[in-house]
Amino acid sequence: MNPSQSLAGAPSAPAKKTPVRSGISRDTLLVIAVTLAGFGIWELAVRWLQVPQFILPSPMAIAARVAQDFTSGLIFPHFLQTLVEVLAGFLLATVIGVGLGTLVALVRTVERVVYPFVLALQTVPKVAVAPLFIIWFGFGIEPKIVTAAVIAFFPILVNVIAGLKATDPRRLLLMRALKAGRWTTFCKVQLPGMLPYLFAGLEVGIIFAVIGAIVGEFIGASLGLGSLVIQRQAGVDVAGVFSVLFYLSFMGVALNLALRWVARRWVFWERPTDAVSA
Amino acid sequence: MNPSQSLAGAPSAPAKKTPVRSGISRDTLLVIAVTLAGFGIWELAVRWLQVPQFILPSPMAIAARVAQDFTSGLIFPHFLQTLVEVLAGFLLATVIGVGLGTLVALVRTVERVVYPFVLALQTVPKVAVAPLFIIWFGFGIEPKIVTAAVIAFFPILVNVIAGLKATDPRRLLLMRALKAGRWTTFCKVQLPGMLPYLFAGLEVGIIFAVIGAIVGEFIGASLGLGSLVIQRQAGVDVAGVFSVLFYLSFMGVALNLALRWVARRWVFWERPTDAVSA
Amino acid sequence: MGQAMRASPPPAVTPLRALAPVALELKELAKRYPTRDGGMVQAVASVSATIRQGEFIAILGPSGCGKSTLLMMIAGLVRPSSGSLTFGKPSHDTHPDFGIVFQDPVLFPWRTVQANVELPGEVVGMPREQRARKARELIQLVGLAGFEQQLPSELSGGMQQRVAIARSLMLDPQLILMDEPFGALDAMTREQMNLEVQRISLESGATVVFVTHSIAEAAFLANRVFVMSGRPSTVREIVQVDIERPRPIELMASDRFGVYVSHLRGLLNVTGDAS
Amino acid sequence: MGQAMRASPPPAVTPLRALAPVALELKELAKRYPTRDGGMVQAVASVSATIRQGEFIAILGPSGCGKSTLLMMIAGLVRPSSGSLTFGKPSHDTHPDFGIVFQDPVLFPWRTVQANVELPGEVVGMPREQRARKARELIQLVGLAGFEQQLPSELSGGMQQRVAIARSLMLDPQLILMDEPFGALDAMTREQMNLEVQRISLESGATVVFVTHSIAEAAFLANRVFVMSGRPSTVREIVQVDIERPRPIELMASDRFGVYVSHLRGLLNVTGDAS
Amino acid sequence: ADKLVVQAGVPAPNTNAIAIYVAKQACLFRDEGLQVDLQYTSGAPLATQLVAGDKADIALVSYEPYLLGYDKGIRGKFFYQAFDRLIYFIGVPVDSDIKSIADLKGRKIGVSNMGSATVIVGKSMLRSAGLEPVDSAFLPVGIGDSALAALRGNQVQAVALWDAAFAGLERSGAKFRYLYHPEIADFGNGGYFASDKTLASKRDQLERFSRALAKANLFMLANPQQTLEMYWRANPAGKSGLDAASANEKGMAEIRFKSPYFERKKDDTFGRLDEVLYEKYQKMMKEEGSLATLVPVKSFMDGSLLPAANRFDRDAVMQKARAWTGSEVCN
Ligand SMILES: Nc1ncnc2c1ncn2[C@@H]1O[C@H](COP(=O)(O)OP(=O)(O)OP(=O)(O)O)[C@@H](O)[C@H]1O
Ligand SMILES: Nc1ncnc2c1ncn2[C@@H]1O[C@H](COP(=O)(O)OP(=O)(O)OP(=O)(O)O)[C@@H](O)[C@H]1O
Ligand SMILES: Cc1ncc(C[n+]2csc(CCO)c2C)c(N)n1
Ligand SMILES: [Mg+2]
Ligand SMILES: [Mg+2]
Repeated sequence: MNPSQSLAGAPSAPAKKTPVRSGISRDTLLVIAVTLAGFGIWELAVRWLQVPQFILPSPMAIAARVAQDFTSGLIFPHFLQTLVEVLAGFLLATVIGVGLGTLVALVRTVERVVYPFVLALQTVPKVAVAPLFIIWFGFGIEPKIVTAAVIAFFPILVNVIAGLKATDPRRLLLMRALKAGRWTTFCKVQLPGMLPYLFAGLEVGIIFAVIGAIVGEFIGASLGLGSLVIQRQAGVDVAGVFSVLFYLSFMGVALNLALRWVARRWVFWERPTDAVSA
Repeated sequence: MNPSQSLAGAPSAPAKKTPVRSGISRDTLLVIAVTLAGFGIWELAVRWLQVPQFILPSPMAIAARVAQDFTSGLIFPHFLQTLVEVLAGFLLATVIGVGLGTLVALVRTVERVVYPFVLALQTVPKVAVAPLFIIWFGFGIEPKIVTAAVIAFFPILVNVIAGLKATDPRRLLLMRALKAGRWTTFCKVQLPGMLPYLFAGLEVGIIFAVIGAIVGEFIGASLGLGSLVIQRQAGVDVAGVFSVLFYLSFMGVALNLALRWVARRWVFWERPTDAVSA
Repeated sequence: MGQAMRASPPPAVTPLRALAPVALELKELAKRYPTRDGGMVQAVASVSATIRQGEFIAILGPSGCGKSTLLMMIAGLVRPSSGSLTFGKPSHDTHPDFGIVFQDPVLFPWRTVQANVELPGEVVGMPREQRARKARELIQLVGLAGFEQQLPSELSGGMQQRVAIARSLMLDPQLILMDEPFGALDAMTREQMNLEVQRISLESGATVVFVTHSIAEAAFLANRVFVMSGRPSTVREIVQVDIERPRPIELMASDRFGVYVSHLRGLLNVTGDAS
Repeated sequence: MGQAMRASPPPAVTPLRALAPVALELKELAKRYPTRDGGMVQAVASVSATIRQGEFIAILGPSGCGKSTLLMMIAGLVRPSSGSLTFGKPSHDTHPDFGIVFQDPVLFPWRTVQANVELPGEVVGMPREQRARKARELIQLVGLAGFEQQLPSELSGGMQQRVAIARSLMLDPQLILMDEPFGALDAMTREQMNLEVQRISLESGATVVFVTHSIAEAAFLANRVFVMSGRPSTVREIVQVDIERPRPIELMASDRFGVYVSHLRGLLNVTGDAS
Repeated sequence: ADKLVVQAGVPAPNTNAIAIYVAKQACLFRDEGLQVDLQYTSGAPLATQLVAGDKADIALVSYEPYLLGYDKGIRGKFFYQAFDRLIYFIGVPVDSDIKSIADLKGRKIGVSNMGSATVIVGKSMLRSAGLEPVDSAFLPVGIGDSALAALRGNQVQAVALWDAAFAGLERSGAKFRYLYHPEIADFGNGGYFASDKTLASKRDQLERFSRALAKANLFMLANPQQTLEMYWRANPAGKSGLDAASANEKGMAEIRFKSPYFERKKDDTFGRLDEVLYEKYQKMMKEEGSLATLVPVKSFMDGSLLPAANRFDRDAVMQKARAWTGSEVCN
């Protein structure tokens, strides 16, 4: 068998990214085009198939509500409330996730003893333990922050653990050779090394913090996008619900993009260089 | 300054894991001890502080319900139903997460065009769109599977993307040198290389699939642990709710452990060898 | 050649070059890398050369001068900033089949030694049996028999590099590119590997481009030695080694060989014998 | 010494060894690695040696024979399976300060060249200014001035290894362990680095254990050369190089030096001159 | 002012708590020397639990959680009935051929979920018409749009929900014919609840609270338009998405839908607790197998505050209500 023959038909090298500069405008255009096309099809489908508004409102109807919620100013206090809950919850989740994840990854006993409990707690639906949350954390913003944190911290934790375990052992050897303390080793080797994992976890975490805040508001709130969803749902105001969902998505995407921007700056060394991607 | 002096007080090398064999029994004992201690404190606290059973039942009361749910056989059909939903949802999430993640990571246009939509959809609270799922997917098991899948797929997606982007570029070079096709490169380099990330994502995903199935059942189901929670909550049967939560946690922990067992066998090459950990 | 020479230059005629068809033509190849601060590093300034089929080219030059970059451009793995590169059959604008050994082993940690060596065979769809046999032969060749089922992490540095060498020979390539393949090997193993590479290149008629830091190795193996200047690098001089191949290892002790080594050493500013 | 020798053995007296206090004592050190299939690989069989302060020890041996393992045991980074290891001052059972160069560069990809070299200084809390100055000096020493702000991924293989060498010298260690540090360097740079290491070891009085595959390099640098057998390895012979240090690079061309090289070459079964 | 915390059995502002909004904004609580905080919970069971555990003073909830929780230790009493009729009933599309409960034979009834009290009431209704009350007659379809979709897709031919849920469906344009329980449809199964401890220690405050509620009821009857304005102020989301005219129309419809109570019983005692129907109701629940032990009426209701709560100048309140412009509101 002649390998060159078998190779002849093989496709060429794996696709490589085009430089960022030339990419932005084309891709942005594409996003816009896809979005418009999607909404167009949706609009037409809703009209032609006469889908009732309560099953799926038309994009136009939703857009109108989105605009109205904006101009009437109604959305802002709700948006702000939820945003505060999300950010506080995310911060808490990050601190706990990184802290606990580090302990779990570095101390075997903690892993074996604590991790099963973390897991067990994780599967518990937060709405089911709402009474405890309310009793422990009151009726203010706290239980919402806690719900957000509890839901967001798990993906962060898991990624921190995975990232720390993937540390190149030779780098640890070097630190041992330098008689570096545990803490120094952690700061200088393991922490930077796990950043790619950590950011993957944070990216999920921030999105889950949004969901968590909403779930927290479902337990009972008079302010916040989640409470608005409930009120509008009760009124079968589906276009209204979609308008809130739009603002929620906006929040999630914006926070996620901000995070990815930070990630790109902090994990700069993982960007493929020209040498390999040319 | 004499570096040897500064080094003198530094703690010794980072902790290394003790061999697995000797670890199991001690740690298992510790887990049991911690569990018993925790439940003991809980039991005493509930008694001394006279926390009413309908707010926080005592561990004994919960244990009795857990046993009763088991011996009466009542729990099994619900458990099985939820398990099926979780597994099906998780499977779907894995397929979508890996498939879409691969596209996003390997095709820049997909990343720029599809990812924002994925993000936008992800922040939407499932409880808010679950009614739509019911409308779209019927009143059977399908909307629960979809809810589970939709919640579980995101951490998987994000980890797949992160894992693929962290591929060692020199390995890609090698495959280019071999004129390997995209698919071959993916299967032989990127897929195995991303496994540590993938499993971190799956570990989160399986837990979220449990949550998703429950959320799906909350909206309307006559069978399943989530529907049992709702029924018992309506009856202010708090010990009963905790009993269901126990079975839910059991399911989550068991599935997660199974997954980690698989991970250890599949990602064998990341286990630190004696050479570096001695 | 403004360089003062320490030994008389070698004769100027080359039977092989005149006869064989062109395998590879480099025309003013250059490479600039963008740096993080927005600047540019000129790694390779301008390299032109004609390489004929079956030729064994060694590349010598100071560390960081752009040897790996040049090799990667030939492999088509780094896009030249300017200049052109054409292969023997002009109708094909794709690269020919080639085997490559990078400066690092670049093994797959999840594959055993055997599976790592088999990889190229898998990629081109070689039948399982044939591939396994061939891989075992190559593993034997590089002196790793008995280690087939080990993982790369269980091997020493030199052993890993030998796995990479075995892998590069898996497809009997017509073009072999090697970047300091024997740098991590002890003298004896290195000698054996030199003889093997010489044998393979002659038997298969493959063209070989071989980066090395060992002056003696370059002179022993190559038809022509490209001596590169410091960065931004050009080929400062091409030294033709007009000794018939295969060359026996004893050749190294001969005066005839010593002339080439001294000449190269002079070009590279090497005083002693430590290489 | 059942080995046929090609050159006469060197004289047997060593002024340095007799005078200096013991730095390091190895007693029947051995290492077995567990393999994945439940078996064991005996990497190092039994090594005993006494190393005195200020001594320069070179280790030569076939690839995979256990040189890196031995070095790692000395560094305290691999636990011996049996045998013992004691350091000069018996009161300390911790390891002394040492600098180490691994077989791979093991750099931190998120740190610039400067920051990589500064790392040991950071770890021991050296003041910022002093650390930066020292790092710049060392970067200059290894010939990388101008590359301070590059990331490791922007360097060639040899340049990365030089960063690792600079880093190992950051703390003026009393014990320097080097695993094939110059394997990726060209002959000229290697010569320069050899002279630098010799200068540093003599000036600081540091003990050096130096793994290399270059017979000439070992003979040029070392007070004693440990020649190891194949796996499971023992020290087959210790060759003492009784030439006063510092040694000029021209020494390599001398007959006096050639005797040692030939002897070592014989021990290692090397025929030619390709190392 | 004395502070009272009221725990609503709903997760967000809604018409259930309209009397509280009115009593607050029309300064009726202030006039009684009270400062009332309204908090929301995911549902009536949670609100009941919290108040029985003295984590809040008063719960505004339906009766079922208390009854079902009694044998789990829930104690306390309802002291003011807030609903005027059974909030659970069955709706069929107006053009449906189902005209009576008996016509439900062989049909599927949608419920929000299988834990809902609507299942209990629905079964009882089936039984009353001689039909077999099997679980399989019910299908969980959620509320709102998914319930509508189930009806439209003919997965169910009827839905058993509660008043506010139907109000929501009607607001979206659906039209229903309603079928009520033949015996207990007049039982107002929801009210204000406090623990025995609170009833003893804050008796005076609860009395003033009840009086403010009674005044609020009268106020709502006298000025529905301002009632709607107050509701919207408490729940701005309640009117969004519509132009002013249609918002008003739909809002008034909802107020009316929610408050026939006040119209029918304007001459009666506000907050009257109905002991006779209560006995019937819990018997029904026991019959359907959801209630293990009957709860004696004395353990359930405490009507002793009502006489004092109804002692106030009705004309003055009517006048205040009619003159109310909303230019100044209490918080
Ligand atoms: N982690 C490990 N697990 C199992 N075997 C190992 C491991 N590390 C090394 N070995 C084995 O130990 C032996 C010695 O390895 P070592 O790295 O010490 O060799 P070396 O002399 O440094 O070789 P080289 O010159 O190629 O670097 C090798 O045969 C190798 O297969
Ligand atoms: N990705 C990169 N980004 C920026 N500069 C780079 C990159 N890769 C290489 N360089 C620069 O290009 C020059 C040549 O590098 P190359 O790896 O080709 O050298 P080399 O001759 O192979 O050296 P060595 O003998 O040390 O391996 C070096 O100065 C290096 O700094
Ligand atoms: C004061 C009060 N207002 C509304 C409801 C609404 N409701 C009636 S049944 C049900 C679902 C569970 O059965 C809900 C939310 C209530 N219970 N209590
Ligand atoms: Mg190179
Ligand atoms: Mg080694």
